[in-house]
Amino acid sequence: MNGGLLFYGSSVFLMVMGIFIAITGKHLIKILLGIDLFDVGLNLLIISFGYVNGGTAPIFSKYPHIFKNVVDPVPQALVLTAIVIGVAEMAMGLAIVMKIKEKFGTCNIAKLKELKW
Amino acid sequence: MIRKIIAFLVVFYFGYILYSFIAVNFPFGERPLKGVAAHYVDKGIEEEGATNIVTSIVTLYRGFDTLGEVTVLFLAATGLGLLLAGMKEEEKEKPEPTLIMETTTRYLFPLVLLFGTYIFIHGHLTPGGGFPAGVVIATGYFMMFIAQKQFKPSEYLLSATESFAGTLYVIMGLLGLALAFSFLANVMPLGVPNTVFSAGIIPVIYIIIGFKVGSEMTGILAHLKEA
Amino acid sequence: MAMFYLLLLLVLVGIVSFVLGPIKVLRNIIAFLGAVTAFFYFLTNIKPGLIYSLNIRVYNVHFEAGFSSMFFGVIITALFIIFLIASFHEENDGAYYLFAYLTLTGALAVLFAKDLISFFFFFETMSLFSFLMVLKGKSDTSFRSAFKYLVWSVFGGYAFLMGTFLKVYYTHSVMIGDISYLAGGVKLLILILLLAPFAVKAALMPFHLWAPDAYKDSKDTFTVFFSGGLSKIGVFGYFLVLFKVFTEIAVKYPYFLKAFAWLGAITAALSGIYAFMQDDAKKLLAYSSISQLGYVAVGFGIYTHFSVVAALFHALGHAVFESLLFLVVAGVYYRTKTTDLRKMGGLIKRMPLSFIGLLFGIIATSGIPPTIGFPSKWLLYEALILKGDLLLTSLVFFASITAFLYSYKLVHGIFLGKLHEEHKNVKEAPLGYAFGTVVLLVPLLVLGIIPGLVIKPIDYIVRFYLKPELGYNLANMNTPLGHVNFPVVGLVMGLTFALSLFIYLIAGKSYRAEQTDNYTATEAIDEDFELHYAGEFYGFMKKAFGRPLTWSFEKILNAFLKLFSFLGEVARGFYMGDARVYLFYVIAFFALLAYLMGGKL
Amino acid sequence: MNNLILFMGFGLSLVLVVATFVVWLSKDLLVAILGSAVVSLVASIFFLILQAPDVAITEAAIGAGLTTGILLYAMKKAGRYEDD
Amino acid sequence: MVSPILVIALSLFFAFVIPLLGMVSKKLPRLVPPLAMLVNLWILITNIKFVSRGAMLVTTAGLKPPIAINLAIDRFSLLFVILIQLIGLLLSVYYLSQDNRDQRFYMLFLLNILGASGIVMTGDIFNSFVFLEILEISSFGLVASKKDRKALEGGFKYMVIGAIGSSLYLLGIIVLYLTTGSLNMAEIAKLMPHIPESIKLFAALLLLAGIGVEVELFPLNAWAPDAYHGAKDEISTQLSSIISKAGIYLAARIFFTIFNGFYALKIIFYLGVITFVIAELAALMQKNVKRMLAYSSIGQMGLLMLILSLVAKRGDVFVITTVILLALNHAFGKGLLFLSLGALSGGNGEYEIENLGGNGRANPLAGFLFTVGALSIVGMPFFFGFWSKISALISLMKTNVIYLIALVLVISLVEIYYYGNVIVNLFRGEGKKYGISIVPAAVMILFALFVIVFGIWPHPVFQIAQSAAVSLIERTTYISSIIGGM
Repeated sequence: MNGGLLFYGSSVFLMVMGIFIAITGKHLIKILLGIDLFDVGLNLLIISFGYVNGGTAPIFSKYPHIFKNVVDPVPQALVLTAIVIGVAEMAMGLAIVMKIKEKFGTCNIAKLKELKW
Repeated sequence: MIRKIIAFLVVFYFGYILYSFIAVNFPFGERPLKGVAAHYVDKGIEEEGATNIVTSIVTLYRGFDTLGEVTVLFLAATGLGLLLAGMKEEEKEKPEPTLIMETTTRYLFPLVLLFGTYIFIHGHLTPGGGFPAGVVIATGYFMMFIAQKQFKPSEYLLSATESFAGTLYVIMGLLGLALAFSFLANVMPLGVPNTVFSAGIIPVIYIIIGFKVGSEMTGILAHLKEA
Repeated sequence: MAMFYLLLLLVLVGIVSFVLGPIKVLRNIIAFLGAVTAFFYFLTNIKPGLIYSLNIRVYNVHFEAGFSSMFFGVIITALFIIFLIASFHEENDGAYYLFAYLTLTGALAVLFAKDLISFFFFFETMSLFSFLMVLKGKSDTSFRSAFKYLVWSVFGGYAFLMGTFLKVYYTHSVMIGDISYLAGGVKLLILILLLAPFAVKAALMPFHLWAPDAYKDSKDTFTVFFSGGLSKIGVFGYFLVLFKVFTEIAVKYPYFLKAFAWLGAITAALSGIYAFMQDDAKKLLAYSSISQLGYVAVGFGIYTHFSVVAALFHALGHAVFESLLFLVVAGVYYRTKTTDLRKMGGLIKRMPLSFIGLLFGIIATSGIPPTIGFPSKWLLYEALILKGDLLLTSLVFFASITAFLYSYKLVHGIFLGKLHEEHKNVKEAPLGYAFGTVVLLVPLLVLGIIPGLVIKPIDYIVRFYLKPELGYNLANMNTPLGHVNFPVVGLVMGLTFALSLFIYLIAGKSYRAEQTDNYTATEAIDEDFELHYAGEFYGFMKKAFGRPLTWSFEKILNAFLKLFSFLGEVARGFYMGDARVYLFYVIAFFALLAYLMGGKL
Repeated sequence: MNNLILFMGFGLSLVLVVATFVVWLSKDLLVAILGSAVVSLVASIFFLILQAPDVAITEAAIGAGLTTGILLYAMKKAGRYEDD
Repeated sequence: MVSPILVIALSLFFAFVIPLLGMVSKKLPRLVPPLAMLVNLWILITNIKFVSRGAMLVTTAGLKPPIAINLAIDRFSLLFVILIQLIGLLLSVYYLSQDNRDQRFYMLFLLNILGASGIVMTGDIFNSFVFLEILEISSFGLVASKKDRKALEGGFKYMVIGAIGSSLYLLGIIVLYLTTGSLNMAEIAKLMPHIPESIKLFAALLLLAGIGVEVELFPLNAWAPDAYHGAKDEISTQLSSIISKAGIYLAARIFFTIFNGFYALKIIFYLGVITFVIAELAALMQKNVKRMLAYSSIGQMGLLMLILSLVAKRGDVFVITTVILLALNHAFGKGLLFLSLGALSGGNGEYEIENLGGNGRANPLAGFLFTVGALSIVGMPFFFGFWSKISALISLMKTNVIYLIALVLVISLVEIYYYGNVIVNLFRGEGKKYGISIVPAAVMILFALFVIVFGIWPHPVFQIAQSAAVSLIERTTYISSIIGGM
C-alpha cells in the first residue's frame, strides 16, 4: 500500500480510461476529453516518477540553503511545458470541432467518414 | 458492442504493460537525484540566483524550451483565430447576468488581476510563474465575459500586447547572445537571493510571459465567445 | 571516344530540332544530317576485331563497341534515315523529333553499353522516349496502347535490373561477363531475367501483347523505325545474353534452348494465324512482324553455327522487308487516309510503284528466292533438319505457310480487286515514301541474289563463339546437306515469272473485259456493287481455328490485374476513415510490439 | 509520506475514478466536462502531495480553469448531447 | 560567424512582428515569410564552412550541455535545415501570388517551418518534443485552414493521432531521462550502453510510436491519406516535402545516433516494408488523383525508412547517402506533383481522374510539369529519381537483402502502372483550361529544374549527400564534439 500504487496506479488508470473514452466516444468533444484525460494522466505519471521519498519541494526559501532531501525538479519543469502544450492542442482541436459542427451540421464521429479508402 | 470490448482489452493490456514496466523499473520514490537534476539542486542558486529551482530551470537552464512553449501558445491563438474567423454568431438570447453577478465581478476583476501580477512578479521566489499568472489574468477576463453584458476588450490591444511581449522575449534572448555569446544567457546581476529584485533576467522573463499568456488566453476566450 | 561524342551529337541534334520546331525546312535538314552522320559512322567502323572501352566518370559508365553492335548499328541508323525522310511529309512538331532522336540515342547507346547498370539506363531511356513517340500517335486509342507498351517495356527493364543485381551479388562485377561458372540454378534465373526485356522488345509470344496495338497506333512513319529498328535491339539482346553472358549454355542448359526455339516457333505460327485474321493492314503487318521475329528466336534456339547466322541474316531481312511493307502501307494511308482492308482495293491502277514495293515485300516475307527472305529461311530449314528435331521443323514449315496466307490477303486487300469511288483520283505515294521504297528494294534484291555480301560479317560475328560449318562465297553456299547457287535460283524464278506474265498478256488478247462487265445469277452489276471481299477473306479459316484463338494471353494479364486489384482492395481497407479506429491502431501497434518483444521487457 | 496523506490520497483516487466514469458514461457533455474539471482538480491536489507546487498551481489554473472554460464555449457551439 | 540559433530566433521574431505589420497594411504580411527564409538561408550558408567534422555546438543560457539546451548542427542536419528552408522559401514565394490570404496563415506557415528547422537543429530530446509539437499543431492548423469539409476532417484526424503520438514520444523521453539522468542527445547516446536492455527497448518502442506518426509508418500513418487529401495543394506539398523530412531526420538521429540501431531499426525495417507495399497497392485502387499521390507519398516514405533501417545491419555511408537522395527526390518530385496537380485542377478541388482527363493537353505547362514529377518519382532515366532508385536497390544488395529487390521492383511496376494511367489520361481528349500566373509557374519550374538538371548530372548532389552521410555515420565524433570525450 505504498504511495507508488496510488500514484502510478491512478495515473495509468487515467491514461487507460482517457484512451478508452477517446476510442469509444461518439461525440467529437468526448474524444478530445479522452485525449485531455490521457494528458493529465501522463503528467501525473511523470511527476510521480520525479518524487523522492521524504523529499521536499525544490524551493529553498531560507538562504544559505542547507542541502536537504529534495524532489527531482526536472520532471516538474517538463510537465509545466507539457500542460501548456496540452491546452494549446485542446484549443486548436476545439476550434476544428466547432468548424466541423458548422460545416457538417453534426458532431457525431460516425458522420465524419467522407475521406476513406 | 464487440468493438468496445476489443478496444477495452487492447487498451487494458497497454495499461498493464505500462504499469508492470514502471512498477518494476522505477520503484516509487527510491530514485536518488543524479546527473543534471543534482547539478541544478546544488548550484541552482549560485548560478541563477532564484530560490525556486523549478523556475530557474524553466526560464534559464531550459529557457529555450519555454521560448518554444510560448510559441506553441502563440501558435494555438493564431490558429484558433484563423479557423474561427468569420464564424457567424447565432443570436440565441444570452441569459441576462443578474445584478449580484455584475457588481461582484466588477469589484473582483481588479483583485484577480492583482493576484495574477503578484504571481508572476514573485515567480522566482514562490511557486507558480508566468504561465499560471497569465491564466489567472485570463480567467479574470473570462469572468468578465460571462458576467458583464457588453464587456469587450479591444482586439488590437490584445494582439498588440501579445506580439510586443513576444518580440521583447526574443530580444531578451538576443541580448544574451550579444553579451554572453549564448542565446537567453542570464546577463543581469543576480542580486541577493530571496529578494524581489534578484535572479537576473528570470523576473523579467516571467513578467513578459505573464503579459503574453494573459493576452493570448484572453484572445482565445474572446474568439471562442464570438464564434 | 568517338561513340560517346556521336551519342552527344545525336542528343544535341534532337534538342536543336526541338528548338527549331516551327521552322520546318531548317529543322528537317539538320535532323537528316544528324541521322546520316550516325549511319556513316557505323558504316565506316565495321572493322573486325574492333573493341574500344571508355569510362565516363558519371556513375562510372563503361562503353564498348563490339563488332555485333556495329552490325546492328548500321541497320538501326539506316532505318532511322528512311523514317526521317518519310516523316517530313507528316506535320510533326519539334518535340516529335526530339523524342525520336532520344529514342535513337538510347537504342545506339544500348549497343555500346558494357556494364549492366548503364545498359539498363539506356534501355529505359529508349523505352521512355519511344513511349512518348507512340503517345504522339494519331488515333484516340494510341493512349491505351502507349500505356500498355510503357508498362510492358518497364516490366522488361525491371526484370533485367533484377537479373543485374543477382549477377552483381554473385559475381561482384557489374560488367557484362560470363556467368556460366556460377553454381546452382541461380544462373538459369539470371539468364531468364536478363533475357526477358529482349523477349519483350522482340515480341516473343507471351510478351508480345503490347506489339500489335503499339505498331498500329503509333504514327505510320515511326512504325517503320519502331518495328524494323527497335525490335533489332531485342535480337541484339538475344545475341548478347545467349553468347556473351552465358557462353556454355549449350552444355549446361540445352533444354532451355530447346524451349526457347519452341517458343519462337509457336510465336511464328500463332501470330501468323492471328495475322491473316486481321482486317486492318497495319495490325496484319504488326502480327507478321512478330511472326518473322519468331523465326529469329527459332534460329537462336537451335544454337548451331549456321542457325545463328540464319537468325541474324533473317533479322536483317526482317528489317528490310518489314519496314518496306510498313512504308508502303504508310504511303497508302497518306493518300487514302485508311488502313482498313475492307475500304481499300484496286489501288494498283493509282499507285503502281507502291504495288511493286509491296509485291517484292511480300515475296521476301514468304521467303521466295530472288529476295532477301530466301537465304535466311533456307539456312534455317537446313539447320532445323540437321538438328533433327522434326516436330519443330514441321511447326516452322506450317508457320511459313501462314506467311503466304497473310501476304496474299494484304496485296489483294489493298491493290487488287475493285477501285472504290473515293480513291478514283488518288495519286502515287509522295516522294519521301517513294524514295524509301526504292532504297529498300535495292538490298532486298541484291542480298537475295548475292547473300555472301552480308554473310561474311555475320559469319565473322558468330565464328567467334560457334565452330563454323558453313562454306560460302559471294554467291553460293554449301552445307553438309547440299549446295545452292543463289543467282541461278533467282534467275530460274525470274524466268518462270516472266514466262507466266507473257502467257497472261498474249492469252488475254481475246476480250479485255471491264471488271464490272460480268453478272452474277442474272443480276446486272452496277457501279457500287461490292465486288471486293477483302473483309472475310479467310472466313472459313476463322471457323476452323476460331475456338483455340479465343484463348488469348490477354486472359493471363487480366488475371494478374485482378490479383493486384484484390490486394489493393485489402490494402486500402485499413484506411476506413474513422479517427477512433486510427487511434486504436496507434495503441494496438504499441501493445502488439510490446507483446511480441514480451520476452525482453 | 505519512499514512494520513496516503489515506487522503486513496480517498481522492476514488473521486478520480468516479469522475472518470462520469466522463465516460454521461450522455450530457456538460456533465462530462465538469467531470474532467474534477479529474484535473484531483490531479492538482496529487501534484501538491508529490511536492510539486508549481505544477499544482499551473494544473489548477490551466487544467481546471481554462480547459473547462474553452470546453464549455465549444460545447455551446457544438451541441450538448452526444447522439444528435 | 553568425550563430545558427538566429535561424529560430529570427523566424520567431518575424512571426511575432507579422500582426504588428498587419495593422499597418494588408499587403505587408505576405512579404515576411520569404524575407525570413532568405535571412535564414543566408545564415545557414555562411555557417557551412564552420561545420566540418562532428557537430557544431551552439549553447543556450550561457552554459555547456548537458546542463542547458544546445543546438548540435553537423553536416547531416545542416543539409536537412537548408533543404527545409529552401523549400519553405519556394513555397512562400508561391504564396505571394495569392493575395486573399488571412495574415494568420503566414504566421502559421512561418511557425511550421520554424518547428521543422528546430527539430533538425536541436541537440536536446525534450526540445525536439517541443518543436515536434509546434510542427504538428501548425501543420494540422494549416491542413484545416481551407475550412471546407474535407480539410476539417483531415485536420481533425491528424490532430487526434498527432496528440497521442507526441504524448507517447514524451513518455519515451521521460523514460530515457530517468535512466540516464540527462536530456541531452549526445549524453544519452554516450550512456546508452549502460542502460539495461528492457528499459532501452521500452523507451525505443515509445519513441517509435511518436516518430512513426511523423514519418508515416504503417499502422500510424492512417491520418496521412486524409490529411493530404483534405488539405490545399500547397499545404500537401508542405506536408510531403518539409514535414516528413524533419521526421526522417528525427528518426535517423534518435534511432541511429542515440540507440545505435538497437531493436528499433529492426522493427522499422519490417514496418517500412509493410508501409511501402500497402501504401502503393492502395494507391493502385484510387480514382482520386490527390489521394493517389498521398498514398504514393506514404509508400515512398516507407521505402525510405526501409533503407534507413539497413544502416543497423552495416553502418555503411552509401546507405545513408541513398536515404538523403531518396529524401531529396521525394521532396522535390512529390512537391512538384502536388503543385502541378493544383494548377491542373485549377485549385477548385475536383481531382477525380475522369474530370482531369485532357487537362494536361488544355494547360500544357502544368501537364508537362506533372509528367516530369511523376517520371522522376517513378525513377525514369534522365530524372533524379533514377539515381535514387538505383542507389536504393544497390544499398539493398549491399546489405544482402536480395529478395527485397524483387519486391521493390514489383511494387515499382505497380507504381508505374498507376502513374502511367494518370499521365496518359491527362493527355487524352479535351480538358478545361485554367490560367496560371507567373509566380506559381516559376516556382514549379524551379522544382522541375532540380529534378531534371540533377537527373542528367547527379554528381554534385552525390558529393553533398556523401559528406552529410559521413557525418551521421561517425556517431562517436558527434558525441565527442558535443560533450567532449567518449
